[in-house]
Formats: sequence, structure tokens, C-alpha cells
Amino acid sequence: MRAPDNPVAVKDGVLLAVENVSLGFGGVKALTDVSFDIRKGEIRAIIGPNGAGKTSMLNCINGFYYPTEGSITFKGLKRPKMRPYEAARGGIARTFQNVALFKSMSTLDNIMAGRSLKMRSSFFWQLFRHGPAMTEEVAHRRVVEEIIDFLEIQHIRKTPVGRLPYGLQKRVELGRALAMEPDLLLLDEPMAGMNLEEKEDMSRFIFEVNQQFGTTIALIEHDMGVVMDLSDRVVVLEYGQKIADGTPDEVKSNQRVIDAYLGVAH
Amino acid sequence: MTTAASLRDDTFPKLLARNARVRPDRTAFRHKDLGIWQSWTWAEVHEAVRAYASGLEALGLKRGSKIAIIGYNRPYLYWTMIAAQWIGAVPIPVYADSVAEEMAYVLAHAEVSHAAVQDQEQVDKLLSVSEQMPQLDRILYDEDRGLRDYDHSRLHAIASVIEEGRARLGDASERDRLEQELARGKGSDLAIILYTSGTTGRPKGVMLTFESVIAAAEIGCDFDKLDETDEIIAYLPIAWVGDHIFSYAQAILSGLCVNCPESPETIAEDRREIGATYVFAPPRVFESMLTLTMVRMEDAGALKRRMFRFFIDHAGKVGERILNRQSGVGAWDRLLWHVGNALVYAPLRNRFGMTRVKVGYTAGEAIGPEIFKFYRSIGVNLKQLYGQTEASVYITMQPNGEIRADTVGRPAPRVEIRIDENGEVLYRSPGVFTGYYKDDGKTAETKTPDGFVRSGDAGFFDETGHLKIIDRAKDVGKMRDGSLFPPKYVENKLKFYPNIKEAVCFGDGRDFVGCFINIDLVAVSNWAERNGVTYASYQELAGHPLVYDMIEKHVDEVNRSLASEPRMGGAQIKRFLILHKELDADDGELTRTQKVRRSFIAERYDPLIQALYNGSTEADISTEVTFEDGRKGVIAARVKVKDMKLYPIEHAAPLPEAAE
Amino acid sequence: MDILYKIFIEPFVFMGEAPDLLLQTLWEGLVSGVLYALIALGFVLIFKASGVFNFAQGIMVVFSALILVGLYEKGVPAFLALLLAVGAMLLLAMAVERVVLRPLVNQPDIILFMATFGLTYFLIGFGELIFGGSPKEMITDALYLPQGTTEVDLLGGMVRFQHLDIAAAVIASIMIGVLAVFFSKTRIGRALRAVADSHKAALSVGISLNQIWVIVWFAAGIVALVAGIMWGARSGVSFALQIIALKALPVLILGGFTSIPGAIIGGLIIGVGEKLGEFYWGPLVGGGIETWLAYVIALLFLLYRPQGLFGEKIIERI
Amino acid sequence: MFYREAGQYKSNYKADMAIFPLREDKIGIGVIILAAYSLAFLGDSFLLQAVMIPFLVFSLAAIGLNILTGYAGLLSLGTGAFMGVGAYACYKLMTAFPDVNVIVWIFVSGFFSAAIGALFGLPSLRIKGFYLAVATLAAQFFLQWCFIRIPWLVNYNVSGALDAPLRTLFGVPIIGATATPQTRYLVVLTIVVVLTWLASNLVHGRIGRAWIAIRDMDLAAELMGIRPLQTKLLAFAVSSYYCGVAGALLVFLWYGGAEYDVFNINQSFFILFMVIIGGLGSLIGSFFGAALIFIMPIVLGIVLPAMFSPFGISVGSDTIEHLRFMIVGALIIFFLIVEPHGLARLWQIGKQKLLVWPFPY
Amino acid sequence: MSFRKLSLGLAVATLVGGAALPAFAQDSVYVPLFTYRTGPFAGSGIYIADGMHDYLQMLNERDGGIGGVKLALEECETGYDTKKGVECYESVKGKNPVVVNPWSTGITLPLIPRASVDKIPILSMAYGLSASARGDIFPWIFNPPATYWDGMSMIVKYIGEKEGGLEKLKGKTIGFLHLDAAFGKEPIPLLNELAKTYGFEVKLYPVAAQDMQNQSSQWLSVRRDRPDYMIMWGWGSMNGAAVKEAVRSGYPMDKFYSVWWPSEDDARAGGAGAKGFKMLNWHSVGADLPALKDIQKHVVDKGLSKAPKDSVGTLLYNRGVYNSLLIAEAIATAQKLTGKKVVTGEDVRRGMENIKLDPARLKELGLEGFTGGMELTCSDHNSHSPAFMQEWDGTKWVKISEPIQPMTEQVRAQLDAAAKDYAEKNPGWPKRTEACDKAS
Repeated sequence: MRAPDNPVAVKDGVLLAVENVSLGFGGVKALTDVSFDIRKGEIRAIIGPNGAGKTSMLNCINGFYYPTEGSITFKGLKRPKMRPYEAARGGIARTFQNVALFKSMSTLDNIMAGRSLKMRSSFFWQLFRHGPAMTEEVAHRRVVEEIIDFLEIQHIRKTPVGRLPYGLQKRVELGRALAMEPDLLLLDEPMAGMNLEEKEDMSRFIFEVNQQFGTTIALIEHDMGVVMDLSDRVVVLEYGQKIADGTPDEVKSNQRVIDAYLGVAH
Repeated sequence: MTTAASLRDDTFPKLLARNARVRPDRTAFRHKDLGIWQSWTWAEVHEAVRAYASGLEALGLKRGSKIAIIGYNRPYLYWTMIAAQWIGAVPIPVYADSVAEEMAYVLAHAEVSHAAVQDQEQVDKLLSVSEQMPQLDRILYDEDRGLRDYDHSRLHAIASVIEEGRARLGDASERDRLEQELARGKGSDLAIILYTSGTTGRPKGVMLTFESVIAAAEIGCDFDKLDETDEIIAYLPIAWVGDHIFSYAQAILSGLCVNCPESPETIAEDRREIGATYVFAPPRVFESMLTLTMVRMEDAGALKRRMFRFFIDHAGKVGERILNRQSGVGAWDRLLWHVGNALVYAPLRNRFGMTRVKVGYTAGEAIGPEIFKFYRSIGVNLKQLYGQTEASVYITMQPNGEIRADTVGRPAPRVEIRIDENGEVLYRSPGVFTGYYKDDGKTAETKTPDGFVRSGDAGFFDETGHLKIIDRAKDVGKMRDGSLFPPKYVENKLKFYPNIKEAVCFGDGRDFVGCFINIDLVAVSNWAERNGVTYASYQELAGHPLVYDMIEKHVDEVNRSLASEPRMGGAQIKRFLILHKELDADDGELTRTQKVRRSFIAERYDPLIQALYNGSTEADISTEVTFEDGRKGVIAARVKVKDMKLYPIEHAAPLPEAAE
Repeated sequence: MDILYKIFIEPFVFMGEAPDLLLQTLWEGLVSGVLYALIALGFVLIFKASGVFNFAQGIMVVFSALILVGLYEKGVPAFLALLLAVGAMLLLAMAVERVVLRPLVNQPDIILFMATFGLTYFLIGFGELIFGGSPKEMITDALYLPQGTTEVDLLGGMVRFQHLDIAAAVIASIMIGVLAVFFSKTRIGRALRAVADSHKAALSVGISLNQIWVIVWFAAGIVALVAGIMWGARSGVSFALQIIALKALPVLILGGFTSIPGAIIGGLIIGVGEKLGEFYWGPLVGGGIETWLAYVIALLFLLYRPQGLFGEKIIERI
Repeated sequence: MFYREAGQYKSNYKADMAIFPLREDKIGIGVIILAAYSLAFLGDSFLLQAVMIPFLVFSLAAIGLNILTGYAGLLSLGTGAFMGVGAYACYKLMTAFPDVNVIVWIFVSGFFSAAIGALFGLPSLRIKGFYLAVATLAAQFFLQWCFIRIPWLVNYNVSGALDAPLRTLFGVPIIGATATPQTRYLVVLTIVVVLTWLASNLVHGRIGRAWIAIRDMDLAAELMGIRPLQTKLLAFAVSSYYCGVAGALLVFLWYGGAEYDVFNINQSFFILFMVIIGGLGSLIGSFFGAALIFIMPIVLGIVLPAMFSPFGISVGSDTIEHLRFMIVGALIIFFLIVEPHGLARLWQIGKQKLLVWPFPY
Repeated sequence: MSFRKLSLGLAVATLVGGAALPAFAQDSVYVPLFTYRTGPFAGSGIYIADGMHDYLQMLNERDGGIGGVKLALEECETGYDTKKGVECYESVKGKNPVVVNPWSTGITLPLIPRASVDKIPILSMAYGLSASARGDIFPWIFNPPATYWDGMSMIVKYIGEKEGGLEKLKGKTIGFLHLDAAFGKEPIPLLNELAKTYGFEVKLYPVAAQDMQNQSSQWLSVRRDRPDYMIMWGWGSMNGAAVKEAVRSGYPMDKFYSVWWPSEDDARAGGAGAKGFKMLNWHSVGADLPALKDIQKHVVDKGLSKAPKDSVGTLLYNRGVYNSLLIAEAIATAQKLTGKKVVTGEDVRRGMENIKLDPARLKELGLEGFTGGMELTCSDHNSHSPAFMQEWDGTKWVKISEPIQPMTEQVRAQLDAAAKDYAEKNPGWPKRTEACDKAS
């Protein structure tokens, strides 16, 4: 895997800026006037109680929802309305709260599907599964194998993901996102429902992804320990509004955050 | 062919060069990596190894210095051995699963200056004990993952070392120099030091010369006619002599292809994919494969189960004779066997990954006769051999047509054997070691002045001239009434039952034999399921009265069999108990090669031993255990003790005299 | 230009010129619409409560009507035959629940859809085996269905109102009213509504899912019987009639698969729309556009509102 | 049981990604194809003309629908019409350009149905599931209406039907009355084999993955950079291509002339049956489905009278037909209950069983 | 369900089926009857099937077959479905059928090119491809006794006569309610031609197959256009539904004409209001003729027929009888021509070409007055026989006219154009090589 190149943002520069974003579903406001930024190369955590609008935020970032107000600037480009596949093209990948794998495909094919964007061989050669199509397939298979190796999921390479335990599915999903070689990786509760050992593995992978490939990561997570360990900066949402933003330590000592978290049992 | 060639090519690097000449395009190594079998031909290996040797030199590895090799079976690690040998350094393979402390001892003892390791895990281990090994200068690694941010001043990727070497080899003079280095090596040089785990005490470094390793490898190659078309799967620890001989020495000698599995979890699958022609596995592998087979077949439909039973039984009747090409098998039986072959045996062999097996070996421990016969009856040419690190493996082997489950065969070619008065087996062969590294005392203890080596095992030749090993010589004890007590022999008999995973017997200097038994979780839980036994934990299952009843039956059968054998009748088991936890290498109860550490166990479970011999029907025990993640905890249990009925002794014949 | 005139002006001019015909067309459309709605209603009932897209609704219409007529032909009094036909639909509902739905519970929608195809085939074969393939006349008189025609002098022309059509509209309205009351006022009805929302909720009402299936299929069977009588009275009872069930499909997508009012309104829109279309615009292309006009109307509508007229808005979550 | 996968290792990705990585499967496919070809010389004309040719034609159509419904998850009830487009296009082409070999036109005609299919696939971006299915009915009825209403399509034939003028390949008649069942069969078989091979290539590559991704989890697929509209339209186009070619084969190599009615809604349902019973998302399933749905009634038509005759009961052809309907209906339900994933799943399980034989799992 | 069991079952089934294929003795003539007792058109199909079967069965019972050779009868159910029809054809082909009557235009079309190859004559009685009336081009296809063009010309002629002469049709409007399929559309060119000639206007009301029972739109349009006459080309349940709708919408029934396919049931569907509905026919209705009585006696009463007792003599039953009469005549003629008893398809083709039904022969057959004379020749495979008009009196059909001669010229023109067209569109259509038995 190559480290993603990034023509616009400079090091430590802002990769993604969320400015005054609001989102409403016919009367219900999911997000209200939220602003924050994600800098290149950092691990940015978005935390908050259930229903705080965290997933909606991610959905806005990768174009699944359009903010009703405000703007999102990615790599220095403001995008008013961007379809999810355009976001993907732009270099945003993500995983989902409830694993959204392609259930009938094998681990290998799932991650291969993550390479879709990079595959360009023509329909004609696809028909014959020969020439450029095969060359391309093999080349991407190599990359995918490296991801498989990286995530230590060799033994489930050809298993249909539907049959995998939850923890492994999450890992495959991360692999699929990695296959896109994203500049920005959005992780929606990557450790939900995992046991201690699986969480440790996942934390390690996230950390290594960030370290080894320099991928910028934005993650939503409930496990405070993980968040505090892993992230460089944390933004805290509550009822769709930002209540705190800063380093883990800063956030930890923020009174509003403490109130919000004490108010909600976890 | 090999003999003639070896006159000239007396070291492995030279043999490698010969392979690159003679069979440059045949595949030498395969490694399942990134989903496929990455392959290297002999020519490629030769080129890489030469570059590697040059690179190693650049890193300061000199003639006579030692390089530790730690990790699972990986081409790079095998190449490290040849590359080191190329420039006259001595490779020292170390068990990859040893804890850091054990490694530190070996590396310090061997005065290792370099270490080639597999991955971050091993690097971390070495770094954690680096202050105990001041001579360790450089660490080379195969897989770079996680090592990116490490201080690379003393850390090198093997690939980059090879690249470095390649660059150096661009220079013609360097090439010549390396050729000279190659030529400087000679057969009598120290080729390798293999540290034996040993059941007691610190590991000892067995020094083997090229001559002895090559000689031993030749014995095997000639015996089974191995050649370059053969395939072996390298999955046993590289520090173990068996792997060194089979996957290294014989591979290079005969040019066969070594296949390295992807990871320990995928061995079964990888083995099947490769379909090795030359297989080696310790008895427990065969045992667990058979157990799994039987367990799985229990879930098959009634018709299929009956068919399976029928044909397996039929194979039991005639299969071995057909394999041995013996006459006297009727046409009908033969036909039936072939039908069975199509329906059961061949598919089974296929599932085991043994379709192409030319010869398979099991050694290290006694194999259950039933298991042994099973594999042979379905057409797998399984053989036993008896060997030791000190002999470069081969001591006795089973020639075709003389394969029996209860003996380890005749002396291997070029091996002499004698049995001394206390029953210990002594051997002499071209493969024997030169001595223990930095331990002349031990060397003198083991090697007789006339070059025979004390095996430490007690055994005897039976009337057909086959050697029978009963136990470690020093373990064969005497009971208070003077009758012989070979604990291992008894234990093995117990362990042949799939439900019994491990047994530890006591009796030396005692009135009767008592025994700890470990149930096999897979087999017994399956049995439990079928018999409606419910349980919540291993402990509960182990203590279940029905389980006790079942094990009691096994023990009873063992007693009956012991009673019928010469000199063994006194070793019948009078009392036994089922241990509440599995014996575990992490708790020190087993060695890394999964052998029982009897005295340690005796100490640790003293209250249970008390109970065995003081007549009480149950005993309390609490033991500290180490969990998989390294945490420690305490398990406490109350264990029941059972009394057995003893059989009258049938034979009182003396031990037959040693034959040669 | 000419073509534009023909499409956009002429039909309306004609409507204005002959308002009696327009009225007649609307009436015919309404009557067909009511009858489409009756069939669509059967679909909706089943889809709402069990998520099954019941392709067999069409054959159920034929089957129930055949039982009625067949029994009558064997000499059973008409109203007893009617009762027996209702009973047969109950048996059918129970059989379907036991043989088809129960073993296929939790299967994907398309599998259940296919199973109702199988059911359709089975019922076709079974029905023909018992009643033979020849068409039968609906026993309109025996059931005291009105038959005459009233011609009303309206808007400068005679507009004809078939008594049967009036009866059909009335009976359909009564059916819908009864169903509405049933759903909102009775315990079982509430359970049915609950099951549409969540299967657990239904259990809490104390009715098992299996019973609910039987009930909805039975209800759909009765609706089918009514539809069968009405359609049969109009055009005879034959197996060709089951094709008409296809007409209910655009009604469904227009009204939404789960909405009873949707089925009614959708039925009326489709009925009126296709009659108007065929009558005023059909001649432009040689007629016969009725076969696809309904679908195209529905399709265009769907593009605007993918969940149908009364369907719940789909908010996609991830 | 027959598998000896031990020793069949893959040392490059190409081999590992082969559609049939195991030697035994390759041999099996080879044997099947060989058997299929040798049938041309062994089978009688009834078997070829009334069983094998239609079976292959329907298999091809089922593959087409399977690509759409099974792989891309888009339910369509317009298959019959798309087949019709292919047939009418082929007719126009081969009568307008009689000098070009008809085989070319058979393949080209698929492009017309592909275009029409893609056009009617446009709503699929907004409409899903049964709503889409009903929407495709619009295509079915509209196109069928066009077939009747546009006499140009049949070259103003008085009969309003398609006829099959004589066409040859290497001088041997393949279309028209004088084409023997053998030649027809061989042509159909070859076309089906080639197109199946191409389909198999497609579904195993990037495009197939995109389809399955859209089917399994369309939102995730979109967030993966897979463009839903293109992917779905491609599925419609490819699917319709297959259906179109199947339609052309159906009219010219099987019937040898047909009315518009051949492409009615029942044809669409018929193909859908095959796909569902055969197994969604499986090419081999399309063959199984076609075999079961098409051949089973034929077998029943032969078997049922035979079953009654020993008892001296003479049953009319109509009764047989009714029973046939009942049995087919019951069997559809039965198969759905036994294996909702279709015969392909049974096949897969069977293969898996053979692979792990003698073990049960 | 395991796969092995399944395939085993299928194999056994095929085996049993194969073994049980009826083996027809060498001394019989195999006559397959394609019938459609199921499906949407079963309403007409059942009567026809019974009529066809019973007449031939009667010959077997009464006379021991034809010319002493038993007829081996076998029904094949088509369900009026082209697919099944073609399947039926393939399944009977191997058993040496002497004639095939597909009973569906859709099935006929694919069989036309095959007939000459398989040497099986096709009898598509007054349906199928009209151009096949040209025996010189379609030696193997027969479609007596009249084409749809003949039928249309007869209806128009009749209407014209009612009006007091064809020229009186000027300015009138004739509505044409037809099944929206090749069958229904076939007469349109002729109708247009006649409209041009006689100055009347034509309004088309197509009815789609799936909307046969839902004709309210068409009849609304009829109300709008108020055509002076309605002519119907319908099939199956379309006829009944049309009669109903006509009654519903108050169309004067005495101005409602149909080609020869409606049945009593269809007319009855309109109830009392259907009185006055007229249709063409070319054979009598009723069971009074000796041959029909024989059917009653030898077949129906013996329980050898599936037909209910009262169906003998109904319109479509007799239509079936007529069909079988042609088959029987063809076989008999073939026997006479060849001198063989067991004739083949090729012989029967010759027989067909030499059928001559005149009153004397009909009397001989016990069917005096059943139908008008009819004669097929080498070049004329249709005979373009006249038909008469009959009217529904509320309970039964009543013959109300003498045989009407078709407008031969106009029909001939259509026919020649169609035949030419067919030949043009099918280059390489084989030239007739079959010899003619008599000059024509």
C-alpha cells in the first residue's frame, strides 16, 4: 500500500473542515451549527451520547446526507452536494456502525470490491477475463493480499463474510475501507460489540494504519479508554451540537462533557 | 547419485550451488504468502543466498561466529542458515515459542552475535532481554510489519540485507571472494548447533558437522529414494533436528521442494494444498487427525457411517497386506479394498493431504498401534523411526515390508547399535554429533570412548531383530517389589485411547502404580454430547462420574494388556485420577515439544500423589495457572481417585538379550 | 404541430363537446377502478400483515368465484353456496399458512413471492381439474344482484348506469367500510395493524403470528370472492380472469403496498386514468394502449414518489 | 469423493482466481460440454428439438435475468419483452442485410435489447424491490404492444408474425425449415456455451463484484465508489443482451417463426421461475432452473399417463395438463421450502459434500 | 432432498415414460389431435376437442376406422400456448402422424416451414396463415374451407345486401372489434380495401389478449363513434365478454356481426339482450344428422367421450366434427389414390388435395346438409367456400341466410399479395416439387 498523496493540504494542514453544519429531517434537527476540522494525519475522535448526531455527521461528510446548512470543505474544496461515490473518489472511506459488508461475498471479494475505484479495465476485457482485466485483477489482488496480511485474516480469506463472527467482520470491513487507500478514513464505532482482545487488536490496527500509511482517521467510539488512548483530538457532540473540542485531556476535564456523560449511562 | 556428488560437495552451500547447476529451474522453496504459493527455483535461491551471505558479511558475520535463527518455517530463515554456512558462520536455530528468558540463555550460551528472526514479536523478545546477551550485535527480520518505527541502527530487514549483498556482488572481486569463502568450507566443519530442549535442566547445544548431517541426510534419502520430485511441508520447529534433516539437509541434498505454510492456523489446509510426498509428523498429529475423523464421522448419516465402518474394518483386515504387496489376499478382498479405496480410503487420504505421500514418518514418541495400522491400512505408507538429535536423527528405521506398530525397526544403514547391561541403547553412526557446545563433561558422559552414544533410552531387540523402546533409561524405575516400572510405556498405552490426552504414571520405589490422566477435550466432549452428559467446564467434565467410568474401562484394558506382556505385569495401574486441568507447556508441565515433565508434575500435584498412595477417595488441589494472555490465576478442585482390579501376571520371561 | 394539437387540444375539445361521454367515461373508469381496487385490496391485506406479495390473489378471485358457481351448478342454493365458498377460502387460508407460509417464515420476500406463484399454478391446475376449463356464467340472478340499466338524460346525452356497476361500487364501499371498522375497532384488527409494525407487538395482543396469517389470508379470500362475483358478473367466470390481477399491480404501486386507502384511491386513479387515456388518446396510436397505460402512469408517478401515494416515506439509514 | 484437491496448489494469482480452480471441476465441465456436443449425434430429433434447444435457450434467458435479479438484485418482470426486442431486432437485421451472416446478427440483436433494457432500467435508481418489478411490467406491456402495433417490425408481414427465412452458416442451413435439429442444436449450444463463458467472466470480475455489492448493500457499495446508476444500468443492459439473444434463438432456431404472443408476460414469469428455482446469483443455477421448469413438465407429460395406464385408467390430456400444473406448482413450493436458495445451492452443497467426503462437513 | 435421489428419480421417470410411450400398431393410422382444454381459451377448445375426437372415435367404433384401418387417436394438450404446441408437434413427429391440426395460429406459424421437411401435412382449418391457401407455394398446408378474408368479404357483402346493395354502404361506419393479434388484424387490409371501394368508414377497436374480459374502453369508444355495424374477430372469452359489453352499452345487437368463432355460450353470456347477434358459419348446428347420431350412440353413450351429452351438436362441437370430417376424408381419399390401407403423411397430403365434398358424398357419410360443397385442389388449399349467416334467437343459433359467396376477386388479390410477400421474405422457400394428382 502506498501512502496517499495529497496535493492540496500541507502537513498538519486541515484536510477536512466542517463549518456551521446543520442537518434536519423534516422538523427533527440531527445537527445544529457544528464546526470542527480534521487535520491531515491525525486521529480525530467524535464522541457523544447516543443520538448525539455522530453518525449523521459522518453521513454528511461522505455525502450520504446533504447538510441543510453550512458547508464541508475537503482538501480545500468546498462541496455543496456530493454523492457518496464522489466522496469515495475524493478519498473518503468509511466503515459502519452495523457492519455493512457484502454478505454473500468472501472476505477476499469484499476487500476487492473496495478496490473498485482503482480498477479501470474495459468492459471488453472484463468479458474475456484476460489481458488488461486479468493483469489488473492480479495487481489488485496483491494489494488486497497485503491488507489481508496486515489485518491477519489469512485464514478467512475465502470464507463468505456472512459466516464470520462479528469481530472478524469488523476487521474485514476495515480492510475494505483500507483497500480504497483513502486520505480520510471514517470509522463508525469500530469496536462496538467486541471483546477485550478484539478491541485491543482493532486499536492496534487503527493505530498502525495511521502510523504506517499516514491515513487521517475520524472515528466514533463509545469506549472512552480507546478514544483517549488512540486519538489526537476529540470533538464532543450532544443533541446535535458541539459541546467540546480539543485534546483528550482537555476534553476529559471539560465540565459539559462530564455532565453529558454522567447524564447518560453507558 | 547423491553419494558420488557429496564427495565433492561436502557442505550445504556447495550442495546448493550444485542444485543451482544441476536443476536450476526446479522449485526449491515455496511459501504460502499473500494467498498464493510464492516459489523460488534453485537458481533463484542460490543467487539470493549468495547475495545474502555477502550482505551478512557486510553486517559483520564472520567465519566461526554464530547466528541465531528464530521463527516459524520461512524460506528466509532457511536461507539464513545456508548463507551463514556459506561464509563459515554457525547457524543456531531456536524454538520460536520459547519465552524471552529461554532464548536469552541459548543466545548467550552460544555467544550469538547475530540473530535472524521472523517478525516483530521475536524482535521484541530479543530486545527485552538484550542486556543478557551483550554479544548480540545485529538483529535481522523477515516481516517488517510494526517495525517501521524501531531504531534501525542494529535492526535490518533480511530483504534489504540481500539487496545490499546484491549490490556488493556487483563487484566481480566480491563474487570471487565469496566463491573462495564457499570453497573454504569443508565437511568436517561445524555445520550447526541444535539446542535440545531436554526434559530436565538447561538446553544443551548439540554440535553437528556437515559430514554428519549430510551423512544422516543421505541415509534417509537413500533409504526412501527421495529425489527432486518430492515435496515436503516444513512446519515443525526449525530448531528441532527432524526439521533440520528433512526440510533442510535432505531438501538440499536431494533437491526436493520445501513448502512453508502460511501460518500455524492454516497448516492443515496448506498441507492439503501442497499434497506433500514426504511427510513427517509426531504421533499426536496422526492421532488427532484420526480422532477428528472418527468424531466427524459420528455426525455422518447412518448409511455413510455404516459404509465407512465397513470399509475401514475391511482395510483393517487386508489393507496393510495390500500396501506391503504381500500375497495371500483373495481377489474378492482385493476388489473390495479397491472399492473402499474409491469410496473411503482415497478421499480420506485426500482430506488428510496425503494423496501423494510416498513415505510418511512418525517418531519422537510411540504411536498407538491402532492409529499406525489405520493409516497404513488406508494406503498411507507410514513408518516409524527412532532417532535423536545427537545422531542427526537416524538410529533405527523400518524397511519396506517389515513395518510394525510396536517396534521402531532395524538399525538404519551405517548405524551400529548395542544394548548395555542396564538395557540402555547405544549407537554409533556417521551422523553422530561431535559434542555438546561448551560442555565437555556432558559430552564425555554421553559419548563412549569407542564412539558410541548413549541414547538414554531403554530398549531391547525382539526376536525379529527389531528394536523396541520402552522408556527413558533413567525413567525406568523399580517398584518396591522389584518389578520393572517403565512409566512412559504404560502412559503410551493409555494415550492410545483417543479419550486420553495425557497420562502421568508413578510407581518408582512404590508399592503399586498410580496414574494421573488428562482427558482429551475434543474426543470426550463429543462423547459427552452423544451420551447426554452435560457439563459447564473442563473441570466439571473431567470430574464427571460417567467420564470416570469410561476412563476406568480404558485403564482396565491397559492393565490386561500389561499383564500379558513380558516383565510388564507388575506395572499395572492400581489407582488413577483424572486431572482437573489440562497439562500445559505454559505452566511448565510439558516441555515445548509437548513432553511430560514428570518430576515437575509430581511436585506441583503433590497432594494428589498423596491421595493416590494413602488410599483416600478424593483430594483437594489448587494450582496456579497461566492464561493465554499471560495473566495468572489459581484453579482449585476436588479430584476423585479410583481403584482398579489387577490381572494375574501371565509372563515371567526374562528380557531377551540384545541382538545386533 | 398537428400532432401536438391532437395530443393536447383535441381530446379536451371533445370532452367539452360531449360532456355526456366524458361523464360516461369517468363512470366506467370509476367502476373499473373500484373493481381494480377490490383486487388490490386483497394484495394489500396480505402484504401489510405478512410482507408477502401475493401473486395468487388473481387466481383466488377466479377460484372463489368458481367454487360459488360450481356449487350452484351442482344444485346447492345460491346463498349456501356463497357460505360454502367463504368456508373454502378459510380452508385455503389455513392450508396456505400451514403448507406455504409456516415453512417459509423468515425467507426473503422474493422467495415468498415465488411461493405464491407456485400456489397460483397449483390452484389453476386444481381449479381446472375440479371445475373444468370452460367459462361459467356468474349466478347474478340467484344472488339477487341487480341487472338492468338506467339511462339518465344528462349533459345533452344519455348516460347509462348499469345497476350491476352501481351495486359493485356500493358493495365495494361496504367492504372497505367493514374492513376499516374491522381494523380499527376489533381486537384482531388492531393485532393485524400491530403486526404490520412489529411482530412482537402482535404477540403482545395475544394472537399468534400464524393465526394472523390465517386471518389475513381469509380476509383476502373474502375480498377475492367479492371481486370474483363482481368481475364474473361483468365478464364471466373463467381462468382468463386471473390475468386481470395484473391490473391491480399498478394500482398497488400507485397506492403503496401497505395502504388500504391507497389501494382504493390508486384503483380509482388507474381506472379513470386508463379509460380516459384509451378513450381520448388511444385512437392516436391505434388504440389498445390500456394494457400499458396504467403501468406507465404508475411508473411516472413512482419516479416522483418512490414509496407510492400512501406508502411510508423511506428514510435510508446506515 | 471424486475430488483430489491435495496437491493442487496455486503459485500465482491467476491460477488462484480461476473460475474453476480445481482440476476435477475443470474435467467435469469439460465432460459436460463434451457430452452436450456429443448429444447432437446421439439424441433423436425430439430430444434435440423439443428438449435440448429450448432448454438451452431458456437457460440463456435465465442467465440474463439472473444477472439482473440474482447478481444485481433488481427484480424484473420484463424478461419476455426484452427477449422479444432481440428477436424482432434480429429479424429486422437479417432481412435488411441478408448477406451478413445471421450469427453476426444474432449477437448484434442483443445490443438492441441491451439498449432498450438500459432505458427501462433507468427508474431502478429510484425504485427498488417489488416497486421496480411492477415498473418493469410497464416495459413488458409497452414493448409487447409495440410488437403488435408496429408492422414495420415484421416487415409488414400479413400474418403479423416473425418467420424464419433460410439462412446458412458455411453453406449449412441453420435457420429455416431445412435446418436440421442437429445443426440448430449445435449452433444454439455453441452460442450458449460462449455466452455463458463470457457471463461467468463478467460476474467473477470487477463488474460482477460491483453488482453483488449493489445487491448486498447498495449504500455501502456507493460509499465504496461504485456508481449505482452505471452499475444498475449495466446490469440491465447485459441482462437484456442475454435475453435478447435468447429471444432471437427462441424464434429463429427453435420455433422457426412466432407471433408476438411468445413474448408475453407468462414468458417473463416462466424465466423468473427458472432463476428463482435454479438459484439467484448462480449461472449454473440458471441451467438447473431451466431444466427443472422446462423439462419437468415434459417429463411429467410423459410420466403421468404412464403412471395411470397400468391401472387401466385412461386420463385425458387435459387432466394430465391439470395435474401437471398442480405438480409444478406444488414442486415450486416444495423446492422453495427445501432450499430457498435454489437448486444451485443444492448443487453447491453436493459439491461441498463430495469435496469433504467421506466427512459430513 | 439430495441431488442423487432427485436425479435418480428423474432417470427412472424418463425410463418409465419412455417405455410407456404408446406403441402404435403397424396396421393403424396415427392421428394426433392438438387440443386446448385448458388455459384462457379452453371455453372454445373443449367443444372443438370433443367434436374432433368423437367423430374419429365414432369411425373407429362404427366402421373399424377408415377403409378398415383403425385410427390411433392421441390428444396433445397445447393450452393454446405456442411453446406447448411446438412441444406437442415434436413429440408426435416421431410417431408418423398423417396430419397435424394445430388449432392455434400461433402454433401453426412455426410449423409451416417444418411441414414440408417432416412430410406432415398441416390442417389449419380456417385459421393460420391465410396465404397458405396457395397450394402451389404451400403444398403441405391446408386451411379450408375459407380464409378470414373470405369471411370478412362475406360479412360485408351480407351487410351490403341488408342495406340494399353494397353501394349503399357509402357513408356508413363499420366498427371492427378484434383481438389485438395477428389473427384479429389479418382482415384489416381487406376491410380497408372494401371501405375504399364502397365508401364506408372503418373504425378499429383492438382488444389486447390480457384485456379480453375488460372491454369497457372499447365499448365506450363504440358509443362515441356510433358505428352503423360492428364486426367482431374474437377468440375465446373475448367473444362472450364482447357480447356482454355490447348488451351493457346498448349497442343494437342485430348490427353486431362476428366471424365464425363464437359459441352458444358466448352468445348466451349476453342474456336476453344478445338476441339478434349474428355470425358466419359454414356447417349446421344440431345433432340430427345420422353421423352425429352415430356419435351419440357409439361414442358418447358408451362413455368414450369426455363431452357432456348435450354438447353434441353445439356449434363448436360440430366445428370439431367438421375438422375431423376433413381428416377422415383426406385419409379415405389417400387410401383410394394410393391403394394402400395404412397411409402416410405424404399420402394424406395427396388425399387432402383431392378432397371433394359434394352433397352426394355428404349423404354417404351421413352428413347430408351438414355443410355446403367443398373441393380442394392442388393449387387451392382453401376452396374459399361460401358460408351462411346465423342469428342468435336468445337460446340457439338460427340459420338466416343462404350461403354467401366470398368476394373472390378481392380475396384473391389479398392472397396473391400475401403469398408473394411470403415468398419474397423467405428467399430460398422451396419450390413445390410434389406432383399434382389432377390438373388444376
